[in-house]
Amino acid sequence: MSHLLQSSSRPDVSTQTPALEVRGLGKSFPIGGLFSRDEVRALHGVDLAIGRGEIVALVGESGSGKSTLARCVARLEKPSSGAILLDGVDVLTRDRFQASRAFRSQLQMVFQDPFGSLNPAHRVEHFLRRSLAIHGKGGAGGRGAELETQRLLEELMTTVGLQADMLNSYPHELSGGQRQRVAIARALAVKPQVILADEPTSMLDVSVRIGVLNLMRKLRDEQGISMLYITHDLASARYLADRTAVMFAGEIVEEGESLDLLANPAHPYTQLLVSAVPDPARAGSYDPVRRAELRQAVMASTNCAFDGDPDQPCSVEEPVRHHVGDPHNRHWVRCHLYRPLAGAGGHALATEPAPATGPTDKKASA
Amino acid sequence: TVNNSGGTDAAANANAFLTIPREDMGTFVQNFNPFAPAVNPMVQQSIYESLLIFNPAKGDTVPWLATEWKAAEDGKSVTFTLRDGVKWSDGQPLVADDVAYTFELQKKIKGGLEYLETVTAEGNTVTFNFNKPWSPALYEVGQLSILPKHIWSALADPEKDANATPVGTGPYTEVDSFQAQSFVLKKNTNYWQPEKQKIAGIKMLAFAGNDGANLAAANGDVDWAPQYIPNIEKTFVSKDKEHRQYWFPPTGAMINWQLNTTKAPFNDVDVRKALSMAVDRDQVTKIGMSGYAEPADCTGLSGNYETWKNNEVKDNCTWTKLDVQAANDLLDKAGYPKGADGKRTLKDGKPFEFKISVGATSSDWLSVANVISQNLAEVGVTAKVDSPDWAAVVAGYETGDFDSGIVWSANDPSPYKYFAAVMGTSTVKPVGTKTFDNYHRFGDTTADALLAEFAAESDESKQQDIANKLQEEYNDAAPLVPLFSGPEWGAFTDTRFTGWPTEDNPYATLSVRAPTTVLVLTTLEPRK
Amino acid sequence: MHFILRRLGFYLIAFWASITLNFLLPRFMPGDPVSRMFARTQDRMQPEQIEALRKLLGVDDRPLWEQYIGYLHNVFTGQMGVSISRFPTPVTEVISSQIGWTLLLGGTALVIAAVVGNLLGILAAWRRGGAIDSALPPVLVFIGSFPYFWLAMGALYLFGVVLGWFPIRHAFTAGLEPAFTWEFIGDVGAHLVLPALTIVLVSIGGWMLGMRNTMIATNSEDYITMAEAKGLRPGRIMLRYAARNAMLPSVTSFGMGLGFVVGGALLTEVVFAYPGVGYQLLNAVQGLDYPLMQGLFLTITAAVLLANFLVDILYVRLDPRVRSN
Amino acid sequence: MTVSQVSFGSHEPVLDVKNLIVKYIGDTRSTTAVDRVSFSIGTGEVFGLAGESGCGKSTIANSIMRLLKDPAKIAGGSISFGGKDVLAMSPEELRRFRWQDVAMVFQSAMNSLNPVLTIGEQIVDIFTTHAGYSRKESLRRAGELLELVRIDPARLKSYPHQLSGGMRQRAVIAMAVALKPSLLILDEPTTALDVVVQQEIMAQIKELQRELGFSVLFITHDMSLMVELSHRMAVMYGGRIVETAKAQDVYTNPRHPYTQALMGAFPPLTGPRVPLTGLPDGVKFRSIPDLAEAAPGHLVAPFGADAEAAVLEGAAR
Amino acid sequence: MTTAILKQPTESTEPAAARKPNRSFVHGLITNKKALAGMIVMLAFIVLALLAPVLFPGDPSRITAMASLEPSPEHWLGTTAKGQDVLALTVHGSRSSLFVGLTVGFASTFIGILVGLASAYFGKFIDEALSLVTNVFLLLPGLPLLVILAAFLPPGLGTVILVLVVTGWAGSARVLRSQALSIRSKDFVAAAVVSGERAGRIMFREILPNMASIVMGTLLACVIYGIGAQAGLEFLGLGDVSTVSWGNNLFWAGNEGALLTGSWWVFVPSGVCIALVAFALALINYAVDEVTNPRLRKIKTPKITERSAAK
Ligand SMILES: Nc1ncnc2c1ncn2[C@@H]1O[C@H](COP(=O)(O)OP(=O)(O)OP(=O)(O)O)[C@@H](O)[C@H]1O
Ligand SMILES: Nc1ncnc2c1ncn2[C@@H]1O[C@H](COP(=O)(O)OP(=O)(O)OP(=O)(O)O)[C@@H](O)[C@H]1O
Ligand SMILES: [Mg+2]
Ligand SMILES: [Mg+2]
Ligand code: NI
Repeated sequence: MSHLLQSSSRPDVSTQTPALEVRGLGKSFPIGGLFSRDEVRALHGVDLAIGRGEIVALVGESGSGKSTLARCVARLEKPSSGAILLDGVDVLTRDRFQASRAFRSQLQMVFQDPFGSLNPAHRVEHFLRRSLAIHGKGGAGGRGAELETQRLLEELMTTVGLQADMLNSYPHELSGGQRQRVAIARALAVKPQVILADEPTSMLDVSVRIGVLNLMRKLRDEQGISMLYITHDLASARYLADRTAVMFAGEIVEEGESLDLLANPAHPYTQLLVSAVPDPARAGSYDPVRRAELRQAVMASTNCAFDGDPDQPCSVEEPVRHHVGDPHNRHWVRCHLYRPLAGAGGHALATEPAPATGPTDKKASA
Repeated sequence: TVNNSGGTDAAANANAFLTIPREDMGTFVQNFNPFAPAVNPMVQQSIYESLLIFNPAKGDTVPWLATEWKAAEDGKSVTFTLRDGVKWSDGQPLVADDVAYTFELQKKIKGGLEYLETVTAEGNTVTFNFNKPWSPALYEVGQLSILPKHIWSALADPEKDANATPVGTGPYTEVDSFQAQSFVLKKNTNYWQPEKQKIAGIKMLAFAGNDGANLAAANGDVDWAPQYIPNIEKTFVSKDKEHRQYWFPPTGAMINWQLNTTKAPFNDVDVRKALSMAVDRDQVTKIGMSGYAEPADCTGLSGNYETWKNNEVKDNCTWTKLDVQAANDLLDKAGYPKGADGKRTLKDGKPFEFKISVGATSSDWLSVANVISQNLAEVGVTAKVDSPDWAAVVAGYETGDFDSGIVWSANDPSPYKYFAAVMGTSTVKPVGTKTFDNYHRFGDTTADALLAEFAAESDESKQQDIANKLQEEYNDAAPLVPLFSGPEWGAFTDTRFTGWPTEDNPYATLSVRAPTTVLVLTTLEPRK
Repeated sequence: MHFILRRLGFYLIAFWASITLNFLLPRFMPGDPVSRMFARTQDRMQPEQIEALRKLLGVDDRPLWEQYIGYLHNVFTGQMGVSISRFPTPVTEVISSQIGWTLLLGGTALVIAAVVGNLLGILAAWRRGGAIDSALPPVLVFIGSFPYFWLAMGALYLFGVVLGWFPIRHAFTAGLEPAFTWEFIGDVGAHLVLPALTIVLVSIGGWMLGMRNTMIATNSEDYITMAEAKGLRPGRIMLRYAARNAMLPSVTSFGMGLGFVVGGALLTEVVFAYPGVGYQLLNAVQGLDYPLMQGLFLTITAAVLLANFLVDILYVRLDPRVRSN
Repeated sequence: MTVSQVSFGSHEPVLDVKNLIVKYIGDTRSTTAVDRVSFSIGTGEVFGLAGESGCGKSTIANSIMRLLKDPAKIAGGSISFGGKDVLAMSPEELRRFRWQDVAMVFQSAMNSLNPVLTIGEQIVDIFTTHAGYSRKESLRRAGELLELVRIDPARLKSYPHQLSGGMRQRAVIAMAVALKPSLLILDEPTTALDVVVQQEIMAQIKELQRELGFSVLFITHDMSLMVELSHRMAVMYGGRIVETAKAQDVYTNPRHPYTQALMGAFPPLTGPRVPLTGLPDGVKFRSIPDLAEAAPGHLVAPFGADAEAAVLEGAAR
Repeated sequence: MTTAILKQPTESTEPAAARKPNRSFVHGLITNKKALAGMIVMLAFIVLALLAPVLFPGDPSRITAMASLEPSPEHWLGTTAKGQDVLALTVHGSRSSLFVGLTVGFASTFIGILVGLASAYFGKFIDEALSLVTNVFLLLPGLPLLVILAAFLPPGLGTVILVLVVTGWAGSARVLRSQALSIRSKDFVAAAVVSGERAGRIMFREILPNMASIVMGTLLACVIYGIGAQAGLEFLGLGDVSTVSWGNNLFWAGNEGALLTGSWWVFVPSGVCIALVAFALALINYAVDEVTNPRLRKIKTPKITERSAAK
């Protein structure tokens, strides 16, 4: 009954326009008052592409800018710079001030907290109905419309593995997993091409997490929906995503096929993350001493291994991507440098004052 | 509470201060300048004195700083002879020049007195020269507070000086223990009639309203209560029947309900008379004024002018007596028919409706307006009481932008000003232009002639004849609706001081703001 | 520091807004002080006299913007002009002669109400369902439902007039010389009892319930449980851990209250003839005494802003969290 | 209870919980949050308690320290600590018992520190109350404690919000070991933290435990973490313990379907990708019977034979 | 398809949980003793106010009897110094007082909702501007401003209401804003945005329903404020003296020296009515607090029911 999970059903992404592409996305939050010029740089030059029917996981420590990226792409925040291409169309220039309904019907989002993302004042039916109504995906109008809508509602419920009679329930009557399924159904109602899922399982009871992940996979497989799966759980990223991108202090530092990336992490930060995942199967394999060293390396490295190399135009100012291993895996790492970015992120790693200079772990550099 | 010691201890009484509340000043500031817009209490009563004092309660005139006066035959001047031996409280003698200077200052600072051409001081006489025959001048100049030239001429800005330690001729001039909530005036050691300074001094208490002052009076904390006290028999007198008394002589101004005669239907004398007949003045005075006021009659004159009244007019009065039937008939006749709903309509078919404007703070007059409104409902006329702030009300009156209102009137020893303001054309201004006395904008040429005659006449009995004719004219024209003579509030307790004016001994009224107050101050003596 | 600067900026804007309002309000009113005075004294005056009076009092006929610039200039140079109803006393003098009493009355009442109310609130929340918690709140809320002035009048009549326990007017017995003697202070105290008591009675319920509710919320915070787990003594937990945190909202209300002390006791002052600025304001309004009214409003606003600013600073001391952001 | 308990270290249990029942009394109805729960912890042993959110783990922890607040009530059972009956202690005894004998690290360090007191003051509070040290002495010791968890003692003067989440949690751990208690309760001490920091904290706790030799009651729902750290563990469901055994045994051979679902929720980081199934949404176990021994030292609540099939069926829908 | 130990929750629908959250709020209010008492008192006053023209037809300020009569079977609450029936005045007074209170309450709350929602939803510049205005209004000394405003505008209920709303809205706006802000940051608002809802709909259909209890609390507090402040203004003679209301009754009582003459029956009823209404509203308000925040509820002595929860 058990079988290996394949990602072969995917079309070849490299030849097609990606479903979602993010180019050089930057975002700064002003902090302080009306008259303050200070800002926090939460995202900096993020490039990411998600092919059709592809699931990309975005992992990284807390505060590294994962949610900010999702919110910018969902146009809940206004990016400071960069472009968002949905199906090859630059949506930021198309609808300058506000996201259009067309955009909304192409891209949907599922939030982290299933308890917070469903308005407790409405019934389940309301959420789905509104989604259908706003985007005109309900019945075609006229007398049959209501019946058609009803049918669509029930179909949606079945798709996400809920019973149709739950349409009449209030969110507080549902369990966390059921709620998250409703949230997914709501996103599905508009038949989007891309779904952004921001830690959709982290608030769920452990026992039902895997079910939601399986549902997401099923949607990808059956409906060809592309997904950005944001998580800090490397194991689940590996379980679900075709590709995984690692985010660190507002930048994507490494990206590649999930299995390959987690098996051969190139960036010291990725290595640090991987080593920190508790896994009884590797019990005893991790070594706190080694991890502390890694941390130091990440914190302290100030120069680039390729700096000055004429073939590799990589420097502190201009980090570039380096391929890792077999090019077929599309596994690349950005210059390993840890460069503290104007207050953004990095706090988790800055818990202890690090020595100003430390040994650079050459082995770990890309 | 310290003053509540009862009236047996003669020694204590001899040292006690005559305690008087001031109900409309929540706090005092040490400013005894008589030119101040809101003059401190007792400035014009016990610190500065005037040449003569008119006592409306008896209708007589008491010589004060002047011993006698004489009007010129042509009515164009009057000469006062100053009393000998009067000294200022700093020991300097009062001289004629002081009087002349006072008037100079008065004209400069406050204006007015436009008829007064020159004031000449000569020995101990002062002569006032007018630019026209002007008999009403006597009381106006006679009752002005006289100031010491040697003090005031030294001031750069006399109207802005606080005059914190005043120098006057009055009986109690020495300011003592001045605080925001009270102050004391002690004896003037140079007073010209020291035998009459029988009390140790005067203590004024500040109150933020009638309530507090009344409470003090009821509690026996004050000797003299010159403010309106509701249900005085019960709240004040009954607490100490032996010692407490009140006396409300109707010597205040006539309180009128004035109708804007530039507007229809108030330009119709029949309407004015009919409305007047619809008003139940007994109810008005009983409810609005707790029964302490005297209803008006057709002479339009208040109790202040009792001696001037034309008895013939008064006895044959019709339109100031309540007569609903007559009022209805008159309105019907004048062409203001009653509709099926019992409401009258105007000639242009609009409902007979108007506003009565009264300042919001004058609660007694508001009650009056409410009673009038109720009375008018009986004859099918709708009157709505409108009570914005006084400033807004007066602004409306001044520019003629109002329907009707309840207004005081001039109150002088002579009725000249009263009639001039009520029916003289000189005081009428077109709507939109400000007027300061004839708000109802009624002018009558017959009255004009009579008024001119009156002003030129200095003989009292001839003045009386003219006044009679003015009253007849008033009775015919009904320029406004007289309501009642304003009472002069006053109550006292004689536990500590005796010699108060009463109805039987009306040597003064019980007012503390009138010129007669000094008469009381110089009469009272501690109870022995 | 950043926080304080931000607040300072806000207070400056608020101050500007309120002085502008203060400037505009009186000028939208029909009539002028002279006609008002005239109506109150029920006097007949000659037109020339009225004009002279207008000139004397400086009733302004300049265009509004010119007046506004002059006004701003005066505000910032501290010139509030001369009171009209108390002509020629300068406004500053009128205010300064009375503000002390207002501060005494309002301050005493506020401090008593806040301190006692908060203490009761702390105790009630600490002993949920105890005597204080179940009996006091309804009673205090009921008393607090009465209008200030009604209670004041009732207390005045009952304790002052009928029972004669307390003086019924003024800040001290007329004739007593203000001095730092026990006699005078005692006298002032006796005069303070009734007016302060009515304010305390009306406001204490709000303090108590506010404190009680925040304290209950605080009591279920994790750090309280942690403090209990640490085996600390209950008194210490109550004061250092629970009350110390729960008092923060109260501090803000206290700042508001402190500011409003200057103008707030108006009704009480009127009833008890207490010589304070509240009554003065009413008087100024009724006498259309613009300079005094503006001076008072300015003083009150400045006091409110200053008090709030001081509380902000205090807040920074009390709550380390606001220091950093 | 007839079930024999295996404990590490000494055979004398530090903590012995028997048939504990805790109820939350509601307005209309009451919930039994902990239902006849029994376990014991030996000296120096790390005992893990796993289970989903709301299954009663914190309630047990709070009952041990008698910290339960109002609607909660211990309705039955006994808790004995080193032979003393915790439930019978007087308030003063209880006050001394707390922190000296049993200390606790709460679920969220963010909220378990008083925001208006410095870290130093909060540590000093412990010493002055329990050990009767002077302020100066207490401060010195507080500094030592911070060093123990690798925080600069200068941080004593910091307020909680000035520290990062990890530092705060470490400060709380420092506080917990201040009086060298014999039992340390860790109620999900790292859920609010980053994986990396989480690892460091756990490593630190291990180190301290090795050094000071206290027993640990470790509560989490992260099975991987638990299996790594604890000697023995119990899995709770709906207020009941459904399975208890040595941690490795549970990991390699989970018996109860719920335990299996829990294990399945953590995909491995190595090896091939295998489809996993969790517990289907809304599937609930009811009337869980008492434990029975399935293997030596491995106790499982009996469940229906076709349970697994039902679980899978639920997932397939 | 299920065994004894595995059950689908749909088979065991719990009746308690099937309730709509808002309805359980209302239910909580109805079953709360404080709220019940408050609502009964309020209802009584509202009925009284509505029935006033029936109970006491005609103008209540009509002079109907001798002045200052003590309470008697003819005049249950005696008469004023003018001879008006105090009971009629009190009953009619409730109309104006309740009307002003309710209008002020609704208007201030409405403005508060608009400002609070707009502030919270749009954020950024709009929020800064609106908060600034709100805070400035909050800092303006209320009563002095009331006094000044009331004196400057033409008298009448309209003015009183306007003045009270001007000085009263800011408090409610601040409370509502902070609540709206916390709801704004909830994910369901973001979810609504993502699903393409328009601003107005999000503000009023998504955010507002979740503020029901705080809106209600604000409303009640505003009504209390309105009634009390109206009475204070009128007592100072700054209201519309020609209307009949509790504040004006007290103004006249003071004017006619009701306490001085010992006519307590003129002074007491209106004051007690104000207090009762304010108390009733305060009770409801506290009940609202208790219902939404169960921690504030009175602690009952625990009674263990053997009906343990069906897990
Ligand atoms: N509205 C905001 N204003 C200011 N700073 C913000 C704002 N939102 C996010 N940030 C900052 O941006 C950075 C990235 O935050 P973000 O929420 O995207 O992180 P994350 O990777 O999603 O973290 P987590 O795993 O905890 O969800 C953080 O440093 C955060 O402080
Ligand atoms: N104050 C309370 N009133 C009523 N029921 C409560 C209360 N606190 C907890 N409960 C109930 O008790 C049960 C156990 O709660 P507990 O906090 O012990 O769970 P937990 O296992 O610690 O969960 P988590 O992993 O989320 O911390 C839950 O079902 C909860 O609903
Ligand atoms: Mg996030
Ligand atoms: Mg817990
Ligand atoms: Ni590089």
